Amino acid sequence: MAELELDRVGMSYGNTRVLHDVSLQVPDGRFHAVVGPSGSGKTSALRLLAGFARPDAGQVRIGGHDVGALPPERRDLGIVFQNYALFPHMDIAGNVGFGLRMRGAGRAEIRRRTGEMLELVGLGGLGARYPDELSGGQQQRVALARALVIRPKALLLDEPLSALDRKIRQEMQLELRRIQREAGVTAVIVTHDQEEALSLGDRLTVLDAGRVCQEGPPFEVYNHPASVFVAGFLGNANLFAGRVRAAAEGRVALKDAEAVGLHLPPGTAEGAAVTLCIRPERWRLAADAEGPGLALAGPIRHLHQTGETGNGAIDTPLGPVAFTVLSPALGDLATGKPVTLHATPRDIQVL
Amino acid sequence: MIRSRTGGPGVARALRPAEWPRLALMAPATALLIAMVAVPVAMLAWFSLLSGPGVSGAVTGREWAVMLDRPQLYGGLLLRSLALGLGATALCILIAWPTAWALSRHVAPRTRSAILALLIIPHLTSALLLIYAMYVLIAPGGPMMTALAALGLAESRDTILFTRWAVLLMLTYMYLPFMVMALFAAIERIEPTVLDAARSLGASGWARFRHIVLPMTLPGLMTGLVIVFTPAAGSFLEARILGGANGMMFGTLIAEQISRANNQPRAAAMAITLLAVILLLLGVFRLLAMRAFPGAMRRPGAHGSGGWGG
Amino acid sequence: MKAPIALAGLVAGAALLAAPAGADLPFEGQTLTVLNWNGYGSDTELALRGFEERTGATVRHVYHSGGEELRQILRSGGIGQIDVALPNPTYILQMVEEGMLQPVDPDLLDNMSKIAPNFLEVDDLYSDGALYGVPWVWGSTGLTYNTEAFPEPPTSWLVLWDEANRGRVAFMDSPIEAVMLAALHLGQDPHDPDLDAVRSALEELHENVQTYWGSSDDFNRAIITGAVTVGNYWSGNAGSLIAEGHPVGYVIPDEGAAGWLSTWVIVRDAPSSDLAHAWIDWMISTEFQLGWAEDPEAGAPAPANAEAAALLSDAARGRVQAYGEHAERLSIMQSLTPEQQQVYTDLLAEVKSGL
Amino acid sequence: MSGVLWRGWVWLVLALVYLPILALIAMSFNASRYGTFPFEFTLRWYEALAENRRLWEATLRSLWLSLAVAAAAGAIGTMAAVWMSRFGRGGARAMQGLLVTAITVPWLILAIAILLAALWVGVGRGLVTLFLGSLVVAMPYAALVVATRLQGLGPDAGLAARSLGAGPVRAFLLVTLPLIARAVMSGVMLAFVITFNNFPLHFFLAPFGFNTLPMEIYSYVISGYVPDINALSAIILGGAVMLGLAVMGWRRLRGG
Repeated sequence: MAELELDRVGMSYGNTRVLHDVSLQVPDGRFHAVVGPSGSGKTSALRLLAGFARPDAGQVRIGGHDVGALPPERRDLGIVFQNYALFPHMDIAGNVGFGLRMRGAGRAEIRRRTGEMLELVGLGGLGARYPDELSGGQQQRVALARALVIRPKALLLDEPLSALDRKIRQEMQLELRRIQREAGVTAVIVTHDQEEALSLGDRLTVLDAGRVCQEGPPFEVYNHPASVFVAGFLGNANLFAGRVRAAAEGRVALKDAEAVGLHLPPGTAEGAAVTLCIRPERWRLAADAEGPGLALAGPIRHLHQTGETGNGAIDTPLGPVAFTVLSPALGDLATGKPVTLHATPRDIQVL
Repeated sequence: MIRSRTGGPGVARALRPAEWPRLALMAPATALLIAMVAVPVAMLAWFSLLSGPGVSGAVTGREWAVMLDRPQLYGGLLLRSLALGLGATALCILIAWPTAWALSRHVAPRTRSAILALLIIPHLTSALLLIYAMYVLIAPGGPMMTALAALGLAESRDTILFTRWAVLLMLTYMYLPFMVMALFAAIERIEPTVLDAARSLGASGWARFRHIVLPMTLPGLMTGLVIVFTPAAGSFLEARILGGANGMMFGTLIAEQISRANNQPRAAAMAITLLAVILLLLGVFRLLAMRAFPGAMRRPGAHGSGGWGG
Repeated sequence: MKAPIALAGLVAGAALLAAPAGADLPFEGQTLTVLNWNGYGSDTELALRGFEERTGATVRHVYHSGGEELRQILRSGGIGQIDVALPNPTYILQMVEEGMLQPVDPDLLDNMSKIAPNFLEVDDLYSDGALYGVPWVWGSTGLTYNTEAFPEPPTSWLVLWDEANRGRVAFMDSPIEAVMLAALHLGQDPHDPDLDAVRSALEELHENVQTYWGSSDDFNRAIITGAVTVGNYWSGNAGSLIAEGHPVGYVIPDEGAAGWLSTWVIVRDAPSSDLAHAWIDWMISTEFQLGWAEDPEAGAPAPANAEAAALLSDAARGRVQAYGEHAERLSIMQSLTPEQQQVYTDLLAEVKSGL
Repeated sequence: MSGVLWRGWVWLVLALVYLPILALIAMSFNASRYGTFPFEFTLRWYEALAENRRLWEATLRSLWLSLAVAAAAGAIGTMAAVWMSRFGRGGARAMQGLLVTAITVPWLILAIAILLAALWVGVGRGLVTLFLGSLVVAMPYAALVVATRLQGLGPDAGLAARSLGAGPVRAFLLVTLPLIARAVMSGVMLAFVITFNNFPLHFFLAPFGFNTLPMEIYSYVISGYVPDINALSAIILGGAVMLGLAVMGWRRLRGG
């Protein structure tokens, strides 16, 4: 077990700079998620940690040691690849035991530890099967077991769940979390799926265009996005452009609407352009506007139920506005019916 | 409709009218293969027992007796043919493997397809032209010997033409592109992340080759073995033209039995011996491969569409 | 300037077109199939065009690479397809026995009278009194050497066995020639040698052999480039090399050498027997024999046509090596029984294999 | 850095493969008839070749034999492949086994087996024997190429056409055949090339007088030759490479 660290690293492929001054710190035993759209540099960051790529600038440290010169085969990291990268010509036991074999472990030890690990990932007794005889979820577990059995200093996961069905994916997220805790291993997951990042990571780093946009605990990042990009990328957000009217009172003017009273960040200048961000689930359905905050009224444009929650949107002078309510509340609503959405200052982020 | 022919209990059924067109699809190919391959090859065994000349003599088994009587000649020639075939195959693998690897991993796709095409095109014209080109190249006083002589490395009148080395060189040259193709196809199928995975698990360069790349290209290697070793061990032209006094091969003698000695039964006996030994060796290689890498030679896709892995 | 040339061309073209119609060509549109070595006289432009002009028939060639193969081609389907062939007379009797040949009618050959009488005395040409083979050309298989490597002409076949010439010998890939040469070398009857002795002599020789040549080209290339310095080779072809100015010499060694005759035969069921006779008559004509022998690059052997032989230029006479004193030391090849042939063939194959 | 070494190796191998071919082309312009030096430029052998009816006739003979065999191999092979992929079931595996076995037997041995069988039947050498022999060697390649493509295709498209009301024949002609047309073409080309190149079969099965190009070259090489064979070989090898490059260039132009 060790802590992982990227210290102000930069990296290029040819003339294309894919990482700028990226720093990342994963304390011992923690689960860290790196999230970003494709091309954001998240996979490059993982390849730097793994040793498949070298930084042009900055340092990569594992357990406090600079590992820049260490090839991947000597970094003692477990890696789970997006397509699992199982060895098709080896049975499951052979796949899982491979790392131990490379470390010169004895036959009996390999068998014992392989068996234990397969039990841990819930594949006991399938050791003699071949990868192409397993389902996607099972292959995923094999990949995980193979990476963990060598007791790596850290576990790196590259979009490990992207090839799975939605239902299995959710199941596997819980499994991943459980197994990581039980193994007590430091882990970094790279993903473009915000939900996955939010549910798995102890902490979260959002990358865009090779730069770190925001870093922090999932709750914090989700609720207090530092930029329009982060707000839009992590979950849904209604964004409204506005201008600060009375900084002392925290009033912001929106287009064609009344000024709204808000908690503005200290030091906001009078007349500055700001963006207000309101998550759909932060709206309350109200009969009429009351109290401070923002109220928007309009007819319901569309509605649909996704399970325990329902999503909808209303038409307002500011454009369509999305909201989310719990399913029971949907009973009172119908397309075309006018409603008012209300958000208190606490529900509104100023960017 | 298409699925109507589910086998049912094994009762002898009369062919329904709808099945005739289907049988008509496979009938020409089947008839051809049976009439022109299965039957003639099987009949070789019968012909080999007759007493020549021709194929209408009495059954005596004389030619087998003659061959067994001279194990030094027939066994020796057979061994030489196999050794030349195996040597050429080994050289092909040694040269083709890095070539296929480099093409797959270090050459841009466009250049790659051009190089592959350039490699194979001359070999699709006529084997005889290539043998002849090699003859011109290595002939005494020819371009290669003159160049070597100019460098002071040899005398221009010396040459490997008319030696076994010339035959080995030619066989290697003849089949190299086909081995490159077979190995390239196999190497292309190895996903780069599989090698990354092996690396991350601690496999060094050699270990990655030994445990991942080699077994994963094994099916391609076996294909290459069939398409190189079989014709190389069964060749006669290369030896006839380039081999000279010492290059005679088993195939050369088979051909001479027909074209010179008028001894068809002995040609049949020799042909069937060669075929049997080649098939036996291929079987042994396959067995060894399966022993060494049990998973590598599985038919792919036990859960999938099932394959006629080519 | 241009008009007259075009006109002349037109006239010439018209004449060409008119000629076949005007001339009364007896075999217009027919095809004759000839079985011969590649490049052995009958497929020269002279032979083909001359025959076409005379008969209107076109000629097709099938090639073989030795007497055994020639008969093999006839056995496996050549009969009925091939009209004429050119075997060594040693094969004729056996071919008659196998029913491969039909007699030649000498009355249909105008040029028969010009053939030197001694060639018509060869027994192997006749079966039951009927003529089967028509002598065409003759020659010897003597010792051919590189004059730079041998300033003094060697006089004995022993030179082939000399250890100094290891890897420098080109030996003919022909069972009967091999056996006869070894017998001459051993001082035995070339027509009935002790085969065990012959075998060990050839096995010993094998150590020195660089290549068993199968074609004149094999030999030419090898001796010109210096890859070999000595070997047994046909007189006519050796003569061509000498005439071209290559450092090559040709001798009939003291032990003697194999002499051979090439004879035309007509294959049984020849598609056109008359055309076949016409062909042979053309082949033995003075015009063709002289034309072939005078072509410096053709490598022609000595003509059997006495008139042609008498008309040869000195240069041509030197090329074809048709000297009287040579003939005296030649052992003309004789017929072999099928058993002998099988034994000879196996014997050489075994020697060649080096095992 | 190591990438440079790998690429260097590829170019080296390519150069070595072309060494004999370039030597042959160079020597086709050399005056010496025994391929010796000093080099003296001449076009004499090309002139001789232009007048060499035998070689041109043999080339034409080879071309039409190969074309006929390739067409038949394409048709029969495609039929077999379709049968294997749609109706074969257990039979498909047996058929595939037969096809692969036919490919595995060395040509020399197959040629001799066919010749002896033909002699035994009483047919012997002949155009029919040659045609059928060439066909049985070439057909499996065509069948396997098409079968591989059909396997990759799956039955969906054909079934979709059937569900839209096309009969089995129309479904095949209108939907499946266009989809596999390229594979069929590749199969036909492969069959052509294999037939053109199959010297052992020609040598033992062709009727006398029917000399294919490989047979002519063989007889030139074996029984004394004139260097115009250099010229012909240079034209064929050079032409094949040019043609290949032209096809690739055209594809590239069309593709991008």
